[in-house]
Amino acid sequence: ADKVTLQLKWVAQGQFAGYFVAKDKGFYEEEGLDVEIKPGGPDVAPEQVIAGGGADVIVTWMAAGLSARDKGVPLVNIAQPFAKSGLELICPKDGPVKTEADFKGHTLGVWFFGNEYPFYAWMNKLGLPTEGGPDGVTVLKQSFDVQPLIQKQADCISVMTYNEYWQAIDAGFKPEDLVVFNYTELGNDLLEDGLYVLEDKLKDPAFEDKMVRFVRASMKGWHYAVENPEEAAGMVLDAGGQDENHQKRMVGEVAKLIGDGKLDPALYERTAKALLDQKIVTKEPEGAYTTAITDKALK
Amino acid sequence: MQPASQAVVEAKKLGLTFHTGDGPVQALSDVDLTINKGEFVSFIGPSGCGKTTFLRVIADLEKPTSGSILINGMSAEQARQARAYGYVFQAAALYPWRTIEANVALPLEIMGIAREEQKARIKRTLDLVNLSGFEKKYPWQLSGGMQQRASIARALAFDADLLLMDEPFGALDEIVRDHLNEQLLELWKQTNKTICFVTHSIPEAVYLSTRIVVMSPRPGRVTDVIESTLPRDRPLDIRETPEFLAIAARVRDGLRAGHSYED
Amino acid sequence: MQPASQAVVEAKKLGLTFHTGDGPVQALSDVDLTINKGEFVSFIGPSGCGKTTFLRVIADLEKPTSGSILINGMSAEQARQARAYGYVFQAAALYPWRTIEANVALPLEIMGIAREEQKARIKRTLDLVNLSGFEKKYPWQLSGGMQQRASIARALAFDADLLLMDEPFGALDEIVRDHLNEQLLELWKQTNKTICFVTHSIPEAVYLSTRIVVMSPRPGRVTDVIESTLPRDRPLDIRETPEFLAIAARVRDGLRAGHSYED
Amino acid sequence: MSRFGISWQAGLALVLCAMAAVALPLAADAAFSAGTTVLIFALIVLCALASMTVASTAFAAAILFVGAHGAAWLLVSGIAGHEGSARASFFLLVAAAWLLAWRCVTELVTIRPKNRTADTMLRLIVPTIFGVWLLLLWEALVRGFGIPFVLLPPPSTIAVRIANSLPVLAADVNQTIFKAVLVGYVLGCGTGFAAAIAADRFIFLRRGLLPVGNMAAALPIIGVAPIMVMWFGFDWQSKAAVVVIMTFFPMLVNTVVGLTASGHMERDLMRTYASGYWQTLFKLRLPAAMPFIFNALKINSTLALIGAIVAEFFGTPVVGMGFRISTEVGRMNIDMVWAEIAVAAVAGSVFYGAVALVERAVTFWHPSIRGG
Amino acid sequence: MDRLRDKIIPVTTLLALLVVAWYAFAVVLNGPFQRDLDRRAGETPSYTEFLVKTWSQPKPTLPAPHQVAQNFFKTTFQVKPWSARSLVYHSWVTLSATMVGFLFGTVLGIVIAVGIVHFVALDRSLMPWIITSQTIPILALAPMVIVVFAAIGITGLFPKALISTYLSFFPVAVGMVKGLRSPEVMHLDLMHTYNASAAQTFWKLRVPASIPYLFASMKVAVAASLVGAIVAELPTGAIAGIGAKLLSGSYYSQTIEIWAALVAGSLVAVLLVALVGVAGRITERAMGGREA
Ligand SMILES: Nc1ncnc2c1ncn2[C@@H]1O[C@H](COP(=O)(O)OP(=O)(O)OP(=O)(O)O)[C@@H](O)[C@H]1O
Ligand SMILES: Nc1ncnc2c1ncn2[C@@H]1O[C@H](COP(=O)(O)OP(=O)(O)OP(=O)(O)O)[C@@H](O)[C@H]1O
Ligand SMILES: Cc1ncc(C[n+]2csc(CCO)c2C)c(N)n1
Ligand SMILES: [Mg+2]
Ligand SMILES: [Mg+2]
Repeated sequence: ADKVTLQLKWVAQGQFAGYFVAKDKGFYEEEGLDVEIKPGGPDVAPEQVIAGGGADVIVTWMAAGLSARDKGVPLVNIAQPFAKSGLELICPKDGPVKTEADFKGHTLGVWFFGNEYPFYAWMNKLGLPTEGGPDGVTVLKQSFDVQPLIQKQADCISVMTYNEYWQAIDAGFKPEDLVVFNYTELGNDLLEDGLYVLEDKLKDPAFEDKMVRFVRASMKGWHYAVENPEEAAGMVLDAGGQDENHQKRMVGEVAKLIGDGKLDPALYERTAKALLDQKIVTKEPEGAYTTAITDKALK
Repeated sequence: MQPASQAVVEAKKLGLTFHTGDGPVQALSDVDLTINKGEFVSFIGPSGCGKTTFLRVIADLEKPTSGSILINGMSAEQARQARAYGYVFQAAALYPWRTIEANVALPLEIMGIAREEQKARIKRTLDLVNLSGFEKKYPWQLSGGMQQRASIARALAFDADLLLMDEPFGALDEIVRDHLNEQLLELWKQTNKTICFVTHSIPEAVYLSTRIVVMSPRPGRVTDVIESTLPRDRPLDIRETPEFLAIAARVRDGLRAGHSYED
Repeated sequence: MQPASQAVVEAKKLGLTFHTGDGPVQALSDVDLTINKGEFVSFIGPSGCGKTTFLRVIADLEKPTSGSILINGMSAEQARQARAYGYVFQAAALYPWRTIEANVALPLEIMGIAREEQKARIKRTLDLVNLSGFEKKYPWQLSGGMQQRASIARALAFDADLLLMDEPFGALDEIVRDHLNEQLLELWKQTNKTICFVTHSIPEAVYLSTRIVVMSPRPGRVTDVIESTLPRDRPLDIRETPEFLAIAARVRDGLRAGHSYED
Repeated sequence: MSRFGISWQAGLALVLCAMAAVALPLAADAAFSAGTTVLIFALIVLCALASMTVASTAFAAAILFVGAHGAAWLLVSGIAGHEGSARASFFLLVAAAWLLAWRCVTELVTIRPKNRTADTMLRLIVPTIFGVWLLLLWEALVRGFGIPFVLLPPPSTIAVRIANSLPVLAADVNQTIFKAVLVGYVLGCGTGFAAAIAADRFIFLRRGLLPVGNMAAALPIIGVAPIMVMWFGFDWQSKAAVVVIMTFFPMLVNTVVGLTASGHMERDLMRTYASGYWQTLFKLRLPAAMPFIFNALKINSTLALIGAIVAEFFGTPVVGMGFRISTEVGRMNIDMVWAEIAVAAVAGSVFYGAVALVERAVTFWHPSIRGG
Repeated sequence: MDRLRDKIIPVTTLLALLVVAWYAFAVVLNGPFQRDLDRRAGETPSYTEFLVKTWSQPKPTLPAPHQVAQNFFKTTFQVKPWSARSLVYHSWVTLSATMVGFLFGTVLGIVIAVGIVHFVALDRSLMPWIITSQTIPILALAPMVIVVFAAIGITGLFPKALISTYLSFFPVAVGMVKGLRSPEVMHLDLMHTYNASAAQTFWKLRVPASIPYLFASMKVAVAASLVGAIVAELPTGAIAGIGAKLLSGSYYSQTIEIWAALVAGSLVAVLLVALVGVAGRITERAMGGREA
């Protein structure tokens, strides 16, 4: 079988259920692939791993992928399992922030490490400076959890619909206690989990073929996960995921974001433009995605 | 004052055994000795006979394993806490981070003596041991004899009624030694201190003491106590008198008896 | 062999100045001295006059700041590298983590002497200084005098032709001292070693030496060199002869001249 | 010192040069002109030969200095812009130049200048050469092998980044070092010291506190940091708290050991004065413990920096060295990451050096300072 | 029996005090959020009810000791020790990397110290860079190191041990440089008169004289090496080890699990430091040391 190494963006969790399902159910094997899934963690940059030769294909957010491409790692998007963004900003209802107009002068929790671009794009759109002060917002680099909300260190925090949102609920917030700003609903979403490979490797037909099979099996895994979230969560747990209830819920939520795997060029354009506007990338990215793989894989 | 009856050190059936890795060492056994106020007692004996150990017991640095010891009618510990004595160790034991001056000042600082008074005493005692000019030097910058003198100065600076001196003049040449012997006698006569003095020199013991305790090793014990018949006033040339030589001969005999290669 | 002309130590205009925080100290100045093979030279002088420093220069532990020194015709460093001498320090300098036995074994180990031979030598030298039975003790379990004897044993165990001894018998009583003096003389006569010997005892210096070097401090210098007219064979009672006393008197005069409180 | 000898470094450098000549060209593409190539060879060979025939050590060192660094400069600047094209010959020459620099340093340390300023200069120049070569080798290898800059950027781009980001770096240093590190270090060393004294004073505490102290020792920073953020907020106070925890234990252990370091006779002396606990402590046991205490202060000076930076990975305002490092890794600005690391390294070395200087002044009497 | 009086009673007393303080802290720290919760729920609990609530939140800011104890007990004794849910398993994973790293770190530290003490060139050129190396924030490097090793196929114990080594060699190097230079001048002079070789002086004098420094440094190093191993477990995907437990715990705000893992880590640390302490005492006794 052909070996493929997949580097995830984060630890083993429902967010990556499709890949674990494909491996567990033997979808990869059927395609003649031997796939190794490497979980990530805080401060593992998949872009760096692939540049160092530690992986054949990675899962990452498009903003991070394009910015890496701008820095000289020629990443190419070959598939986009997540059609929608799961990013939200939540604030307690009894706090000072109820609408976008209330942000001024308050503290907002944001994830960094390449996850901050959607937030800055949004603030850019609102014309709010992010250096603090009464006319801007104070940005707090948020930790892995919802503590800043509980501790009242921030007035609003970032959450994923499939993950931290539920932690807030677990912590005792009821949905009606929260004001939610959903990036997708506000039209601020940038593309999230996609599959990326190095451009020059893609020139090798054998590798391209391997990727076609990989994407095909992965999407099969995703569809299976969307239909059988409970079973998929079990596979995530087997792969090292923690907290059974939480994973089940996560797969269920993630299912709502999954598309057909093909990249929507319009969304791509919007993401690229937002990054250019903020000067996160210095030049218009070219050749940063290909539909060739998905075209062959998902006929 | 009743100088004859006031016991400063009273040892009764004193014994001390060290337990070492390869068996016990009887450093002192059955020592009975009373030292009265104003006496100058020398201890002499082959090396390893327990002289240092006896002084350390008086100073409450070592606990006897049998028998009892009283200092000024108190236990050794109480006496120590009352700062009843000054001790000159066999080695100089100066603190390397203090200058000579500061080393001499150490006991004075601890006893809370006023700074002015400290200065005066340091000057006086360093003069006495002929170390003026070396106040600002560190111990490792002095010769062996100078270090020993600094440690004597340190013990004298703090003016205790009982002086315990363990071979204080061992590393000094005859001339300095004679000089310091005279000084010490002078001090003793003027202040009526009680002095316990370990020495290896028979003439020194005879010249200085009112009583000479001869000890012998394995086990460490007192084999002879010799009362001096010399007057309190002793010019240096008393050492040539027949009386002096007679006492010295007796000490020498006692000492010889304690030596293993003599039996 | 030409014992008279074979210079073991040759110092020419030797000077040494220590630089300390509060100014330079001239420890040696203009020392001219030649010591021939088979001589027994004693150094005597007030404390701080540079005796130890001179021995340290011979041993290449201190570099002279002026003048020159040759040992066996070589530089001090080469002589040290040839292991030309054994050194007894003024303080015992025993390693606290080694037993007495192991301390004496130290130089033998370093010189790669066979284990059997080591054992024999340790036994012999510890017997010589009367420390048999204490082989397994650690230094801090010995009295001051015993430590000093252990350090003498250590220097004797390794059989160098030149012995540098810095007040080796300072902490020993008269009887042991006499005994060791005899032993040392015996050793010297039998082996034709050259011995440089620092002492504070005038009788000891006269009894042992073929030559006595009198030194004086500030700056440290040689003020007198006295040739002994005593025969090589010296029973202990030679110390009562007029010849002996005459030499001793001369040394005492030289010594007195170097003392500050005498001028 | 015997001169006119063949030093093995120079000899080996010549051998490497010969091998490099066989393995020409230097790079797969036209990175080096013929002239440059000849110049590099000439520099190495002539300087190696000259250094073996010159009489004075200082002169030989100077020649070697020029040869090694001239050649290295030409090599490194030649390969810039042609990353990944270097061939064996290139690396052989780098190695040869490095050997010359090594020889240069060995010559330099044997020089014993009489005047103080020359001595100080020399004491600075040796580690500098060593450091410069670390950077040169790094530059040559990264560029020579064409390692992607997002994995490891060459020092030159890091330097450029530092020069272009001074205000950001200054703000980060202010946040991390002047607030978190200094406060945490002082408090951590202080409490560690106080705990050691308490443990020394009360046997009960010694028996209880030391094991508990051991536990605190290994409270892993990533476990503690989020908790500290919860307790002390996300600003520098929580980072200082992490530094306190990290520096506490080394201080505790070293002080406890140091307090037993005074000699028996020295302590007996204090007993004869019936000196109280505190007097003995201040006049004897603390001075004797100083070498150990400084041991801890030195170890802690670097630990504090690591602690503060790492703690910033867990919630912080958007300033600080740790924040910048973790953020810029995510943005693939690895040169900025290394710029922060470089600044941290400089700050840490200065910190350590300051502590070492104080140590020399305080424990001047210790054999290790007096010259052992 | 003596041990009971000398060790166990003081330790338990102190721990008991700690636990009491811990409960108090739990109320203080969990209180505000509990009040928020009650307010949103419109409840007005009595004082004791409130206390009990702050001690039984599922994801408290500071878990109460009994919550941690329960979790610790469950994950230590009620699951098979080799299962991924067992703290024994995770502790062992971390412990093994720590020990390997500590061993290498100690050896490396000693080797560096020996070099620095014996070669002026090393003292002058290496020391500043060793110091610099320690100011590089390890967590910034750890992921890259792990990534680089993973890229060439080396995973598991070795890269983690490497990070441990990196953190632990420094205390040993600094302490041993001091220790190897600590022999008294006269003791060195003695060696000089024997014209002892550097190796002989080293083994017969410098090493014995440095022992107190060595063991003090090793205690610090073993703690540092544990921290290194745990830090190195973060970028490996939170699969095994105490670091992984901490990470996954903090990722899901499972404070109770974090604290249980912290307790496990602390126990490992106590064990290791105690081992070094015992080794130190044995060595001292073998060297004829006298009671302090
Ligand atoms: N390391 C040093 N630094 C500074 N001065 C020193 C040093 N060693 C010795 N001296 C000084 O040199 C002089 C000579 O010292 P030395 O030890 O040679 O005397 P000595 O004749 O052996 O005296 P003693 O009989 O007391 O041992 C003294 O004044 C001493 O203070
Ligand atoms: N701490 C100790 N542990 C074990 N044995 C000891 C200890 N201190 C002294 N001894 C032993 O006790 C005996 C008496 O020693 P002490 O020091 O009292 O002799 P001393 O009469 O002072 O001899 P010196 O004249 O040589 O100083 C010796 O045999 C010595 O070995
Ligand atoms: C340092 C850090 N970065 C990101 C997240 C949040 N997070 C978890 S999964 C995910 C989507 C990426 O696939 C994101 C943004 C965090 N908690 N901590
Ligand atoms: Mg004694
Ligand atoms: Mg001397």
